[in-house]
Amino acid sequence: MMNNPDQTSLYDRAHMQKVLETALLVASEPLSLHALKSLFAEETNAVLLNGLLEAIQQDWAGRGIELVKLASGWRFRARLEMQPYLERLNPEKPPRYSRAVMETLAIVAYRQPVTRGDIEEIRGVTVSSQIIQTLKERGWLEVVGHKEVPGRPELLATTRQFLDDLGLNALSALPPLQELGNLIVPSEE
Amino acid sequence: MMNNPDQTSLYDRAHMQKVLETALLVASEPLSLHALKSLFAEETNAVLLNGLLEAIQQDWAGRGIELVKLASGWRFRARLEMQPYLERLNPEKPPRYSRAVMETLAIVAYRQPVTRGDIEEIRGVTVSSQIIQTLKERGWLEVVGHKEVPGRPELLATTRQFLDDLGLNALSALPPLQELGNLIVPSEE
Amino acid sequence: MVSDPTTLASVEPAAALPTLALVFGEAVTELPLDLYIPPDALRVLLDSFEGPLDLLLYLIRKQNIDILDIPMARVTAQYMEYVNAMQVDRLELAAEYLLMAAMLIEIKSRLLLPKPSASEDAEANDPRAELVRRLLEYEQIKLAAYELDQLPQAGRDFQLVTVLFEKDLVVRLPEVSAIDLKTAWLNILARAKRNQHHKVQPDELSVREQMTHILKLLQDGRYARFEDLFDTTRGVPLLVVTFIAVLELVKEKYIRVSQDEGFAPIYVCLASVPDLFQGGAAAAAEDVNDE
Repeated sequence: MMNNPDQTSLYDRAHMQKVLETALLVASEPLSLHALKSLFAEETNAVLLNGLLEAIQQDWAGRGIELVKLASGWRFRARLEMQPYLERLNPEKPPRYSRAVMETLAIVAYRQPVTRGDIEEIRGVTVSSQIIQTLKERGWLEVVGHKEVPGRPELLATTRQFLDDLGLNALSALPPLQELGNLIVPSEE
Repeated sequence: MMNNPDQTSLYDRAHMQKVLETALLVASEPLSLHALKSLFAEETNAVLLNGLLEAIQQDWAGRGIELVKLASGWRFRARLEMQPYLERLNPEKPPRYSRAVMETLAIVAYRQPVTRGDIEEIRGVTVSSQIIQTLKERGWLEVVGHKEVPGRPELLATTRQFLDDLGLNALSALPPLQELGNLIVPSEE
Repeated sequence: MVSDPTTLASVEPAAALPTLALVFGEAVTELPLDLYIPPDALRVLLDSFEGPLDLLLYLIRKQNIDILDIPMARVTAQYMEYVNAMQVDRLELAAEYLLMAAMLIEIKSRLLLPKPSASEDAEANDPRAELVRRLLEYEQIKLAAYELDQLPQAGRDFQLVTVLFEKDLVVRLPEVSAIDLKTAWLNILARAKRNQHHKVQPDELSVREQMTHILKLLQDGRYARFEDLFDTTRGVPLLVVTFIAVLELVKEKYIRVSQDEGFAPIYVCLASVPDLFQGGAAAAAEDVNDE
């Protein structure tokens, strides 16, 4: 009589959708269609389930979590844009760069443009390519040329992004070194 | 200008509600008002937060999960009536505790802080360390001190998690003890 | 007093409860109805008691005895029957049960002694009082344990919601402040101080900054007009600094400056860029040309 495409009544559909949503919210793993079917005593078909899952997806559009279909099944997860808020709940200790990275960065920032050799001379130790790579990938160091000496070493300098990320509007806004030098050097042994 | 009782605009309220809901759905522990406040960079007040939490509660009325206020804060949980469905997903039910365990738990819950000796005195039998251990491992009992008598026995009390896991928001919400005390013959020593 | 219904009222729920079933699912419904216990059933039965108080309470409740007026002789006899049966195969449990037996017998014998004082004090001096207090206290806890077990428990009766939050989707990068750089430099200086032969002297920053600026302008092998290197809108000091930077870059062989002839445009390019001007390049640039 009713022009409902499948035999499942609207009431049943709403109830099934509620059960599905609850199971997906509670589950700690993605739930396969097979697992979702097992929620119901009665036989259900995949078409109906998929329809209900899509309805749930639409229900959650614009909210903080979303229903996604992964290889192993369906699961709810927090949307990426919620991350900044959620991280405030459990603030993790922010990762830190090693001393080697920081010193390399400081040398490039204050003495640019420099070659890796310059950095090694100042630090007194070899600088691993990985340190330079880390800082390049961060977008803080870039190659601005090559020194015309044998081997043509890269000339490294800091980037605009480096200044932006540190909230500086120019290199001259870095803490002045002259006073620092004075603070340190006078302690002649 | 607007006759909004507080200064928070409707848009902000909707956004805050979304963030709160997401955090509560994602959290693996109940979230205190204090924790919930930390979600927002700006200062928020408890009245506003409580209002939003109530709005979320209403939003979820009639659905499969509910937002409840427990001893250590707010958390979402599946409604009891969803359990039969959810059990089909994970047919292994956690076992019920034995009478010995439940009686020990009841003594600590209603008479805390108590020593093991106190428990034995009421139950009239030795309390095995395993019973205490089981309850400690569940996170329901903890040592809150030592009684200053020979042997310095541990003083046991129930934890917040015990209340949380039983859906209670305070010890006073425990089922009241039967008033058997009235029947006790006055024993004048 | 004993038959006063109001006094008993509050015990009613306890008595009305299926006391025998208060064993959290253990099979106690098969308890024998009378005191005779078939030996096979005894093992099951004893397992279902939580101790002497529980057994005693069972005997009292089963026979609807008024707990405030326990017929000591009868109850003690019944209790002893159980304990005797128990001693056969449950020796490790026996001690607590035997202690209770001794207590029951003591109470019974004290009841037999002539009452020293008037009948008003009879209640207060009732040797059964302490036993009754313990029985009631135990029963109260037993009921509370039952009630507690009826409360919905997380994991057993309801599930908690924990939606995935993929923290690792966005890698958190270390944050660095300008002060951190200063500190790093300080470390270098401190170390250099220990190794005297290294002389670490911070340069005038703005010259270095201009050097980087010029190198960036010349990237991709561009030729730049010398005058384009100078930002004339920011004052004379910057012009001077830029000029020093150019000299410094030439000295350090980073760039080449060339001019075809007098008063022709001066061009600047990276030292690595092939020289387009055969001949008339500036001397400084010529010198550094390795090719």
